[in-house]
This record gives sequence, C-alpha cells and structure tokens, in this order.
Amino acid sequence: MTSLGKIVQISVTLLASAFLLVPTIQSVLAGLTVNYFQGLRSGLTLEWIAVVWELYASSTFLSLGLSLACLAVTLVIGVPAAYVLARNPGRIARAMEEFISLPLAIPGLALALALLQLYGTFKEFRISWTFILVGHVLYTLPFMVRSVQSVLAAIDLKTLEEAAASLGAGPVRRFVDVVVPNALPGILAGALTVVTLSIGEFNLTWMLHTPFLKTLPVGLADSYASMRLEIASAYTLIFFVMIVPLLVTMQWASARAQRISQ
Amino acid sequence: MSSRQFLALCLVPLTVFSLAFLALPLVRLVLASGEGNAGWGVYLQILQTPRYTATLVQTVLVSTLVTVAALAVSTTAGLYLARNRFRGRAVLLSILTLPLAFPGVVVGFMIILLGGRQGLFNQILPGHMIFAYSTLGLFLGYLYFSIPRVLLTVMAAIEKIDPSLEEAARTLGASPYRVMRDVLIPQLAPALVAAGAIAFATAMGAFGTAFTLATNIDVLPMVIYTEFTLSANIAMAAALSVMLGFATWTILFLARSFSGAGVAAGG
Amino acid sequence: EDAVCYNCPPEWADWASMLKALDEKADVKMPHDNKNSGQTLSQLIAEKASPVADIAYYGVTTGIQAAGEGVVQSYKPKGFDEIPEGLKDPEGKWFAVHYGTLGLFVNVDALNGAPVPQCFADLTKPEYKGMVGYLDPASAFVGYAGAIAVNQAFGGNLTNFEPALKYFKELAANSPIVPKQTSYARVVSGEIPILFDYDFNAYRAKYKENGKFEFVMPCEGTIRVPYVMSLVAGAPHAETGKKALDFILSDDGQAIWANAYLKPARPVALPAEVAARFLPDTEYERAVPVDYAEMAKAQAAFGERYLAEVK
Amino acid sequence: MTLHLHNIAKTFPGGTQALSPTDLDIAEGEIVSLLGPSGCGKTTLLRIIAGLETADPGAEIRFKGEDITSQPVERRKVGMVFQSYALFPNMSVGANIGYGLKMQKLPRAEIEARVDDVIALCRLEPYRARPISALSGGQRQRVALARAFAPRPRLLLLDEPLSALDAALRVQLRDELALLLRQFGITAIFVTHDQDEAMAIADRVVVMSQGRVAQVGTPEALYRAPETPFVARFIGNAMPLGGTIAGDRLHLRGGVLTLCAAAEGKTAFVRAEDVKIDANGPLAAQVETVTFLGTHYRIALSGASDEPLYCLHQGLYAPKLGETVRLSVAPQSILTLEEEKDAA
Amino acid sequence: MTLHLHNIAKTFPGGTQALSPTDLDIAEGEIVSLLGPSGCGKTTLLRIIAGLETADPGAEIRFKGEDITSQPVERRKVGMVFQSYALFPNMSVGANIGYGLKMQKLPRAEIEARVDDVIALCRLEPYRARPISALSGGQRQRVALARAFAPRPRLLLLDEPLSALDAALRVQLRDELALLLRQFGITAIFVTHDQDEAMAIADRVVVMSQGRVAQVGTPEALYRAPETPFVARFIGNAMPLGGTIAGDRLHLRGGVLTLCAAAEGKTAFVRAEDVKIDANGPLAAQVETVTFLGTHYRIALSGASDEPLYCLHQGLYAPKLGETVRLSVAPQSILTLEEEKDAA
Ligand SMILES: Nc1ncnc2c1ncn2[C@@H]1O[C@H](COP(=O)(O)OP(=O)(O)OP(=O)(O)O)[C@@H](O)[C@H]1O
Ligand SMILES: Nc1ncnc2c1ncn2[C@@H]1O[C@H](COP(=O)(O)OP(=O)(O)OP(=O)(O)O)[C@@H](O)[C@H]1O
Ligand SMILES: NCCCCNCCCN
Ligand SMILES: [Mg+2]
Ligand SMILES: [Mg+2]
Repeated sequence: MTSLGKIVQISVTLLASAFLLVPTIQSVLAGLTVNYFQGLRSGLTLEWIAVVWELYASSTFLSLGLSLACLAVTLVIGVPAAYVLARNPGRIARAMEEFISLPLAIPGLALALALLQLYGTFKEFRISWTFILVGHVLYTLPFMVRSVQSVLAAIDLKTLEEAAASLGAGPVRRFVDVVVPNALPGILAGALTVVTLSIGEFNLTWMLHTPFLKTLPVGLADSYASMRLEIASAYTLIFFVMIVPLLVTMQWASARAQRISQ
Repeated sequence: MSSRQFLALCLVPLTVFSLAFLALPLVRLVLASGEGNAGWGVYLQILQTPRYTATLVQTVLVSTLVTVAALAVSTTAGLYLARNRFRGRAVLLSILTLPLAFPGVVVGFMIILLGGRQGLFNQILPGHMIFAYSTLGLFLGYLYFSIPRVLLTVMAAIEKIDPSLEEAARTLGASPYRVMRDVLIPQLAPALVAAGAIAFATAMGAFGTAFTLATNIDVLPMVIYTEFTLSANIAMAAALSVMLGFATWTILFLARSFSGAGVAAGG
Repeated sequence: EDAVCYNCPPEWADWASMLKALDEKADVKMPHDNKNSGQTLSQLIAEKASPVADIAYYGVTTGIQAAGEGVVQSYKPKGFDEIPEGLKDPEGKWFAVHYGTLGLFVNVDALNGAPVPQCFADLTKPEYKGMVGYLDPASAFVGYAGAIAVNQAFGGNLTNFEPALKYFKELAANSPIVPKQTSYARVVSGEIPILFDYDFNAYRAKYKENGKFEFVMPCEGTIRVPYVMSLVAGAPHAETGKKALDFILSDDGQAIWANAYLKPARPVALPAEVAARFLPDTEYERAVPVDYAEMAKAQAAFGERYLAEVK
Repeated sequence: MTLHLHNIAKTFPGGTQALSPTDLDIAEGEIVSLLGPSGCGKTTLLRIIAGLETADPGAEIRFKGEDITSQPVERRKVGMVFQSYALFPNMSVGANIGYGLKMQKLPRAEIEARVDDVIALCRLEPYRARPISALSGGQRQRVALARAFAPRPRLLLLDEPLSALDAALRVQLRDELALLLRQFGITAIFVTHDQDEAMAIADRVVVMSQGRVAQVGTPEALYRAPETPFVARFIGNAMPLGGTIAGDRLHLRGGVLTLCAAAEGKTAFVRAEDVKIDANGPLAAQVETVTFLGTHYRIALSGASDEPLYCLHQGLYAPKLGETVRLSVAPQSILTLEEEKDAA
Repeated sequence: MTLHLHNIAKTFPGGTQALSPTDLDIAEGEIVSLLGPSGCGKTTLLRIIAGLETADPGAEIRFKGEDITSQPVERRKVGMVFQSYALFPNMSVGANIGYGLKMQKLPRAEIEARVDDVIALCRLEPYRARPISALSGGQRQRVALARAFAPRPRLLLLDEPLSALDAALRVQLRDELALLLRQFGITAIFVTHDQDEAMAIADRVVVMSQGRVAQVGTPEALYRAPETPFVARFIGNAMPLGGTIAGDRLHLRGGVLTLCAAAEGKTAFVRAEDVKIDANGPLAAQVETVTFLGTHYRIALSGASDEPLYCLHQGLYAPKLGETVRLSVAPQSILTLEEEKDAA
C-alpha cells in the first residue's frame, strides 16, 4: 500500500471505531457516576444501577424469557424449514425464503400494525406475552433459517443422506442422525443471533407491548425520555452487560459456521 | 414415511406460522388501509399531500446517504481489517461489529451522548457542537447502526476473494490503488449491493433512533407513528406502512436480483 | 389487584407517588406507562373491540375526544360532585383530577448565562437557539396546550390559529427540540434548557433536584388546563379501575397531587408550606381557562396544519 | 444371474436423456466396472441400481430373481461407496462403520463385534475412536469401504471412490480394494472414467458412451479387440491412421502398411506402443518432440499419417528433434474398424 | 546467469522453516522445474522469486546482474501463472490479457496489437470478448498463460498451472506449454509435484525435499543417476531391495543378485521396469496380483525381497496368480545409494 492510501484506511478505521465506541464508554461511565455533569469528580456509584434494577428488573427478565421462547420457536420452525430449503434449492424455495425474509424489509412498525389489526381483538392473546413473541419470531426467524441453511448447503447434505439411506436409515433417522448434528454450528450461530436480536428488538415490540409487558428496550426508551441521564445510562449499562457477551459469542459462532461453509 | 412426506412435514410449522402471522396480517393491513374515510383514495391522498411525499423523499434521501456513507466507511475499514494482521485487530473488529444488536433507541441515546447539549462535542467546544437533534444527528444515528452490518457483509466477501487475484494484478504491474480499483472493488460489487440493500432497508424502517432523538425531521416511520397517535388515523398509518414496506421491499428485491446473491443478513 | 392505567408515567405529575400510594393504601397495582395523551387515545381506539386498559389519564381535550369516540364509560367516583362544572363530563365519562398551568420550565444553569426568558416572544431570540423544547402539538396534549397558550398570547383564538403557526415557524429557525413524550429528565439534565411545560413539573424540579430551576409564567399570559381521567369502556378489570379512580379523587389521593404541586380538582386546600412554593397568585392571574370542548374540536385540524406548515 | 437389469433408461426432468434403454446382467461375486467419459451416464446407471434415482417407466431390476425396481433405497441392502466418501462428520470412525448395523437394530454387542471385524479387516484399528476430520484421504477411503461392507450388503456400488485421491495413493488403494473385494467374494459395480483403474480392478468392463453401452468384456478383450473406434480410442488411446485402404494395403503419406486382411471402407487405428522406430520400416516421419518419461521416450512424429503419430520408444537414446526416422507397424497390431454413425 | 539466487531461506511467522538456505542459478531461456512432494517449499521459493514473499535476511536475488532482492513485485517484470489461474472475473479474455500492457501505460493501439498477437499465438481468437466464466478449464489455462506472456516478462513463473485440469487435458496442455515456452525462448520456472510433468517440460529439474534442494539435473540424469534414495524413489518409483550387500553381491530372500561394483553399507534400489521375468533368473518369487494395463501387466511379487516387488511385464500373456516365477535384474539397473540421515 502506498503510505497515503494506508493512512486513509487506518484513519477511517480508527475514526469509525471511535465513533461507535466513545458513546458507549460515555454511557457506561454515566451510569456509574454520581453526577454525570460534574464528571467523575462526583464519585462512582452503583446507586443508579440499583434504582434501575428496582424499577426495571422485571423487564430484564421478561426480555430474557422472551428471547429464550423465541429461540425455542425459531428452532422448531426454522431448523426443519432450513433443511427443506437446503434440500430443494429451487424457485419455490427461493420464493419461500424471500417471503419469510419480508420482515427484514418491511418496517417493524408496519408489521406490528398488521398484527394488531388482525389479532388485536383476541384479547387473551393480545395481552399475553405470546403476542410479543410472535413479533420477535417474525423478525428473527429469517436469521435462524439462513444460518442453518448456509451450513447445510455447504456440507453436501444430499450425499450424506444418500449414504445414510444406503445403510438403511429412513427419513426421520436421517434427519436426527445426520442433518441435525451436522447443522449444529449453523444452529448455534443462528441461536445466538436470535437471542441477541430478540433481546434488542424495539420497533415491533413498541407497538405490541402492553404496560405489563415492557421489554428491556421499551423500558430503555421510557428511561431515555423521562429518567435522568445517569439512570438511563445505568439501564443502558445493564443492557450492554446482557448483550455484549452474547454478541461476542455470536461472532465467534458465526465465524465458525462460516469457516464450515467455505 | 417416505422422504417426500417427511420433507412436507418439515415445512408445516413454517407454513402455518408464516401464513397466520405474516401473510394474513399483511393482507389485513392492506385492507385496513382502505377502510378509512377516503377508502382506497387514501393512496391518492398520500401522493397529493406534500407533507407525505416530501417525507417519503426525505426518508429515501437520508437512507440513501446513509447507505453510501456506510458503504464507504465499512469498505475502507473492511479492506484494511481483512488484508492486514496486526495487534489490536480483533479489538477493532469487535468494536466495529458489537453495535449490531443495539436497538434504535439505544443508538439514538448514543448520538445524544455524542452530540447533545451535554454531549462530548459540546463539552469540548461549548456552544457550537450540538448536532444530535439535527438532520446530521439522525444521519449519524443511522450510520451508527449501519456500519456494523455493512462491515460484516463486506468483510465476509473480502475473505472470499482469492488473494491470488490481487497477486496476479501486482505481477502484471498494478499499483495497490489499481489493484483496488480493477480487482477488489469489481469483485466486491455484489456484496456491496447486498450490504447496501440491508443498510438501506434498515434505515428506511428505522423508528427507535428518530424516536429517541425527537428531532423535528420527519422520516416515514415517524409519520406513521404520528398518524397512528393523531386521532388514531389507522387507515392512513396502514396505507403509509404499505407504501413504506413496498418501497423498501422493491428496492431490496431489485438489489438482490442485480447482485444475484442472497442479501446477507447483517444482524 | 392489578389494573392498567394508560399514560401514568412515574416522572410526570408525580404519578410515582400516586402509584405507590394506590398500591399501599388501595391495594391496586398498576404498571408504569409512558404514553402521551394522543398515544393513549389512539391505543384506546385501536383496542376498542378488546380493551387492555382499565383507566386512562390525559389532557382534558383528549378526554373529551375519548368520550366522543365511545372508548370510555361513565363512572362517577366519590367526590365527583365536588369537581367544578365544566371540568367534568356530566355523565362521568371524564372528570378532572388536577389542574396545571402551562408555562416555561427553565433550567437556569443550562442557559449558558443567558437571562431567564420571561415571555413566549423571548424564545425566538438567537440567544436561545437550540435551547427550547416543546412536545409535539400534533401528538401530545401538553404540546397542544402550549400551542393554544401561544396562540392566545399573540391574539389568536380557537377558530384562528394563525398566530400560533406563525410563532412556531419563527421558533423553527431557532432549532427547537420536539419530543413526543414527557421530557422532565431532559430539562433536569440540561439537555433541554427551556421546555413548554406545566408548573407542577417545574416546581418539582425546583424543590427536589439539584440545580437551579424556575417556572416562568409568560408575560403574554397563558392557560390553565385540567387533566382528566376516565374509566375505559369494556375495561377488563373495571372494579379495580373504579377503586383506583375513587382513591385518586379521595382526600388522600388529592393530597398526593397537592404535595406534588398539582392543584387538586376537588376544592382541597393546599398545605401552607406547599402553597408558599408556588409563584404568587398575582402571577397566576395571567393564567386563564379556555373552552375545553371547543379546544377539543379544533385539535385534529390544528394538528394537521401544524404538521403541514411548521418545518 | 445375481443382478438383472432390463430396459433401464433415464430422462431427467429438463429433458436430458442421460441413459438410453440398457440391459446388463451381473453374476454373483463378479466385479464389473462402468467406464466411460464424463457425462456418459455411469453415475446415473449406478444410482438407479442403488435406488437413489428412479428409472423411466418400463425398467426392470431383479436381484436374485426378486423384483426390486420400486423398493426405496433404505430397503435394498446395497452398499454404496461415494466419490466424496460421504462419511458422517458428526460420528467417529467406529460410529460411521456401525451405522448400518444400528439401522438393522442389531444388539449392541453384536454391532461392536462386527465393527471390530471390519475394522481389523481394513486395518483401521488405531483410528476407531477418531473423528473423520482427523483422517487422511486414504484412511477415509478405507472407512467408507468398511462402512459399506459392515452390513454385508448383497451388492456393493462404488462411484469413483478413488478419484479424490492423488495419483500415487490412487494406485495403492486400487490394488487394496481389488484384493478386499475378491477376498470376500463381493459382487460389485465400480464406476470410473479412468481406463487403467477399470482394467486393474474389474473382471468385466462395461464401456459406456453417451448413455449407451458401447462394449462389454474382459479388460484384455476390450484392449485387443475393440469393436468400435470409440472403444479403441478410449481403451489404450488408439490413433487413427488417416489414409486410404485398398485391399489389405493401407496407403499413408509416409508410406504403405500391410494389413492382416482386406478392410476396405474401414478405418485403421494403431496404438503408440505398437509404432516402432525401425531403420527398415516402410514409413518415413519427422521427429517433432521428444519427451523423456523414465521408462521410455514419447516421440511425436509428423509426416507419416495425416495427423501426428506418437510412438513410445524404449532404449537409452532417442532420435533428435527434426530428424527423419523410419517406422514399422506389425499388421496384427493394426485395428480396422467401421466408423460409427454417431461419432463419439 | 540470468537469475542468480543465493542464500534464499524462509521462516514463516509461526516458526515453520519452509525453506532452508538455497542457492540456484538459471540461464537465459532455460526451463527449470521445481519438483517435490507437497509442502517441500516449491511455492515458497517461487513466491520469493516473484517478490510476493520476503525471504529471510541475507538472501540475494540478482537478475542479469541487477539486485532485485527488495524490489516490489509490480516492478520486477516477472510473469506469473497461478494454479487457480487467478483470472479477473470482471474482465473479458481480451481485457485480462491486455491488463499488464495497460499497467505499462502503452498506447491503446499498441495494446490492441500486442493482445492480438498473443491471442493468435494461444489460439484464443474465438474467445476474445468472452467473460472468463464462459471458458473451459483448458481455455482458462491458455488465457492465464497469454496474460502472463503479453507484457513480455523477463522471467515466467508457473505454480502448478496444470494441476486443476483432468488427466487427459493436462498431458495435452503440458505439451503445448512446452512448445510455446521454447518457441519464445522464455526463461521459466515451473512448479509441479508430478514427476512426469516436470520431466516432460523442463531442461533441468530441481528436486526438492523438506525445504532443501535434493538434486538438480536434466531429467535423464535424475532418472539414471539419482544421488539419494529420496530422488530415486521420487523419480521413477525405485523400490528398495531389502537384503544384505557383501562386496558386489546382494543377498535377498529369493536369491542373490550381482552388482556392478562393491557397495557395502549402501542400499540397493531397482525400478519395476528393470525387473524381468526370466526362467534363468537368479531370484525366485510368487505372483501376488496381476493387473492388465494395456501395454503391459503390472505384477506384484512376494518372496524375492523383504517387501513386495513389482514388475512391469510385456507380452501377450502373464503368469498366473500364486505361480512361482524366476526374476533377473541387470547389474547396471541396480542403484546403490547411501541412506540419508534425514529419511525423506
Ligand atoms: N439431476 C440431473 N438433471 C439433469 N441432467 C442430469 C442430472 N444428473 C445428470 N444429468 C445429466 O445426465 C448425463 C449423465 O450424467 P452422469 O452423472 O450419469 O454422468 P457420468 O457418466 O457419471 O459422468 P462423470 O464421469 O462426469 O461423473 C449428463 O449429461 C448429465 O449432465
Ligand atoms: N503463510 C504461511 N505461514 C506458515 N507456514 C506456511 C505458509 N505458507 C506455507 N507454509 C508452510 O511452508 C512449507 C512449504 O510450503 P509451500 O507452499 O512452499 O509448499 P509446496 O512445496 O508448494 O507444497 P504444495 O505442493 O502442497 O503446494 C509447508 O510446510 C507449509 O505448510
Ligand atoms: N439488528 C437489529 C437490531 C435493531 C437495530 N435497529 C436499528 C434501527 C432501528 N431503529
Ligand atoms: Mg459420475
Ligand atoms: Mg505449492
């Protein structure tokens, strides 16, 4: 690289990193300082975390629970579907994939509105957490399907299955013995993506939630609007603590899945 | 059970779910858009109302700008990170991809911390550096959540380029700049289109960031929200949603057909 | 017992204390809910066929509209009769629970040395650039109330909104911040140094938060508005909701408002030390009521015009 | 007949006729190679026998008299070894080998015992617990074979099982494979496009071309008496001798060769190993290139026939580039064949 | 000397010593093959010459006297043909070939003219406007070559340019390539792990083993006079004759062979083509397997030496399995070599 080109590249990389990192550090600090506007001089405290925990612990648990439920549902729906799509990579499969990927292209607000329009009157459903769950599954399902599908597409599934069949295994055995174990890296990467995205989902949840069912990001939006900066920051800090380890693991898992599909 | 039957069975959960919770609600949404006072004329009304059309244009404009900027930043950084090994590379990579799952509201908050009245910039240069609530703030917020997803797609694509292509160009006398121009960028084109499409779609639908920034700049998702909360104009909100969804999907679809590749999932 | 109240946010009007008292004294548990008035009404309309909420709290005009939309039902809690005429629906579809006076909620420390503004007109001066905030008049009731106040201040009335629109257009040049929801914390943090808001929020900051806060009664005059509540039509826990409404209008409930610098709807005397913390009555003379029914009728049209014209 | 194939044809949905109606009988214990150029339908035929592909209507597949034409693959009891081995990456070597036995629901102890046997047979003892990823290409090939062997299939099908290996290993494993198959008297069909491999391993070779069987016979018969130019070219690289045949005389550019018999209207072919440099030979030719190949030189010659002729020359010294040499070809090593209508 | 390499070594960051200090001189117009098993350092050496890899300090690379050790690759004017061809998929055949000329900033007309020449030379006329994706493997190989030729490099480096092709095409292109290189008098270094290919194409072969040069010489010299057991095995698959040497006598299990000279302490090797079935031969052996290979039979024999011995047998008929035969080996075809300390 000419030195100039390299300098531009390094500068852009460092600037972008700073742009993404600095506010998160600010936020972490803000959540831990007694008074953000007086700065660190005012001392460090866990008081704000405690306040947030008291106010919003339930939303944290709700988000965790929702994300696990979402994972379960996307596994049940997504893994068999990804298997079919990987086995029959034709036009219909593409159309199907295109269709279930619509929630990535249609704004969450619109989807939520659509769900409310159709199911808003089913009261028990509408006020239960499963209603939010549906939104989360809609949004995360394509990630599970693609993640599993790309790993399956890379492992010559057809031949493996033919080998199993030639050894006497019927379709169900093949699925259990060959397909699922070999899709595991994709399933793992997909699972982490699903959990992470579900915990962070706001656009759909904002419209779907009821006051009893505030998820973590909805609580965050509340706190940004009406809580003091330190509390909002402390809340953000709790969000980071939950999401960052997941993200790190997710990146590790997708890198692994990607290595397999190369 | 025959293989055929088993495969069909495997599709049942997906089919049931996406029919019940995607296809039918979308149909209902479209129908709802025609149930207002204006009937199906609501779409004409949108096209004739400058506020809506201006917002649509503005939303597309901001999204396009963000897409271009995110592509430029992420491709530059991605090329550097993919082609160089140095200490701290993993850390930079993590920093640049971690915000992947930050909800829009958090991103808005990050921008306020940077460019708000109490933000970092205004603390360093008091009185001059408040940009969180301007178009610039919104732009930066969108850029914030676009960089990671574009970067991931672009880097995955760079890793797949055969390094011997670059070496071949160099043995033929190409300077590093020419290598980039003649070999890398053309190779990356499909990935750039795909990543751009993702960034564009996300920006088009972004709500949380605008919501948190509380700017006076209208983007379509905010308008939809306002329609919904302004005397519950559900038909208009639905119609605008349909338009936004359709516009975004169309652009994504075109990008996907153009790039020939599945638009990679950014997260 | 659980019930759902729409738009009972802890950081507004000291709902935090009210919700706590409801839990402790009336055994009614209600989750915090951070909507604004417009959102509340829309949500009620959207959920009309299958309501989620039991009671709702909003600005008076929103209450009037809610009654018009048929999303609320009649209920007259104990003490209903003591609420002055005009501040309640004769059938009990909505009734005031407290008043507020609209003015400027100022974080003096955040003004960077600029003087505390005294009039609406001051805010368009360059020295307040980027410092003024008001809630979206097309969505939040506070926003609408602010617009009415400004409109009246500059000679408009409920059939002529030109002065308000002109004012907001001028203000737009000063880069205002226009959130959709309660932004108490942002004023306290200094993020929004001057916010169109109610006296009670400002007093609360002034007496409870660190820093210097003022409530300014604009020199041009302003309006008083009641906040009202309703029992939602088809409320899933109607009885619990009624219990909550009863408590809010009870002496205990009204005292909680009073202690939070809200003027109670029932003629309950303010405790002396609380009364002393308000601006003098002479200031309050500039705050006048308006015809809330008319105000409600004009709301949608004004919202449309605001959205279309103010950029 | 152990395996009886009748009227097996295959047209793919797109319309490609991969296989024209084909008949074939294979005896118990026989090893048969399907040999032919890429795309000639070898894999298709094998997969139809396995049950992995359905033949066009009218086909008949019998195994020891039993009609298995429409039996699903998992019940045919055929063993299959795939080109890519298709070992289950999620299972150890032992688990891979035992999988077929597990599917037969044999008792655990018996499975273990039989896996032990096969593992010993294939000299895989040290690798039993290893994951597949920790094996070399040759070891994988043996595991694939062991896995197909273990359930004692009635018929073993192998689709280019050696083509993923490098040349040296391929030769070694080909010999081992031949030995194992014969030791166990297994009836096997072996697909390959490598003539050496087919000839080295099979009792009989089925040469295929464009979806048809061109000739069936022992390796020697195919080499010595090809029935068509295609087979002559494909087995042993026979070169056409472009010239005119009059009676038993073949007139070429560089001279005249004698044939064993009159062959008017036919085309003459010869193999490089049968072209001899011979000072008294009837043909004249120029040396174009000389390539040293260890055991011999490969010499390209022009001017003798219309096309360049190759000659495998043994001896310590080779003629020089550009030199004119004389060539002889023994009459019995000249193949005279009818040109096919459908040139392959 | 056109290219002079001195003290070239390479240790990779991880610590792998891919190349021990190596010297090599290549004359103008010479074609040199780097031959050796996988991982022996061939690619590494080639990439150091190209400038794509930096050698360890102390290395010296001179081209016609000029020191180019630290010149960046784009200024070395070496052409390179990659194993995967590395053709630019976003450019047509013509644009690929012209790319190097464009980088030299030649006038457009001249680029066109020179691309025309090279395209004609490589018989690529019909494909000039095609995208790379529309070419067959062989055509791609020719484009890769044409692209490397076009800027008239001072030195052409080829890293296994044929290994991606199937056997038949490989042989054909290898001959074409040899012809082109010689026609243009191009100095070339050709990396391969295939001995036939190396011998067929090169004036001199550099045999490498474990990061070292094992022997350098003409193909004939390497075949006839390997200096180490490694070279003997690698070139022409010499087999060890396990037994004891006493004076000029080699005592084996199946009998005694005579050597040309006393060779005590050395190991004897022989090639399969030099093992003859001979009723009067001094060695007795049993026939283990017989493989018909067209021109000859390959026969595995046991009992003669410690390890099985192979023999290439010509003639219409082969001995039968299990038969005992007698073998002879001419003294001059027995190679007697010192075992290396570092067995390869
Ligand atoms: N699934 C399919 N759909 C359409 N055509 C097919 C399909 N499978 C094979 N063919 C075609 O059928 C013909 C025969 O294919 P087959 O795989 O049997 O060839 P093969 O002899 O095994 O070749 P190779 O040596 O390359 O493996 C080819 O023209 C091939 O393109
Ligand atoms: N970038 C690298 N980092 C570390 N070790 C390397 C690297 N490149 C090559 N090596 C090691 O250096 C040794 C020589 O590699 P090289 O690629 O030169 O072998 P080769 O002779 O070309 O083999 P092949 O025939 O398989 O291409 C090998 O052990 C290889 O693993
Ligand atoms: N990966 C999706 C997490 C949500 C991020 N949304 C950002 C823009 C939406 N407001
Ligand atoms: Mg095949
Ligand atoms: Mg190499």
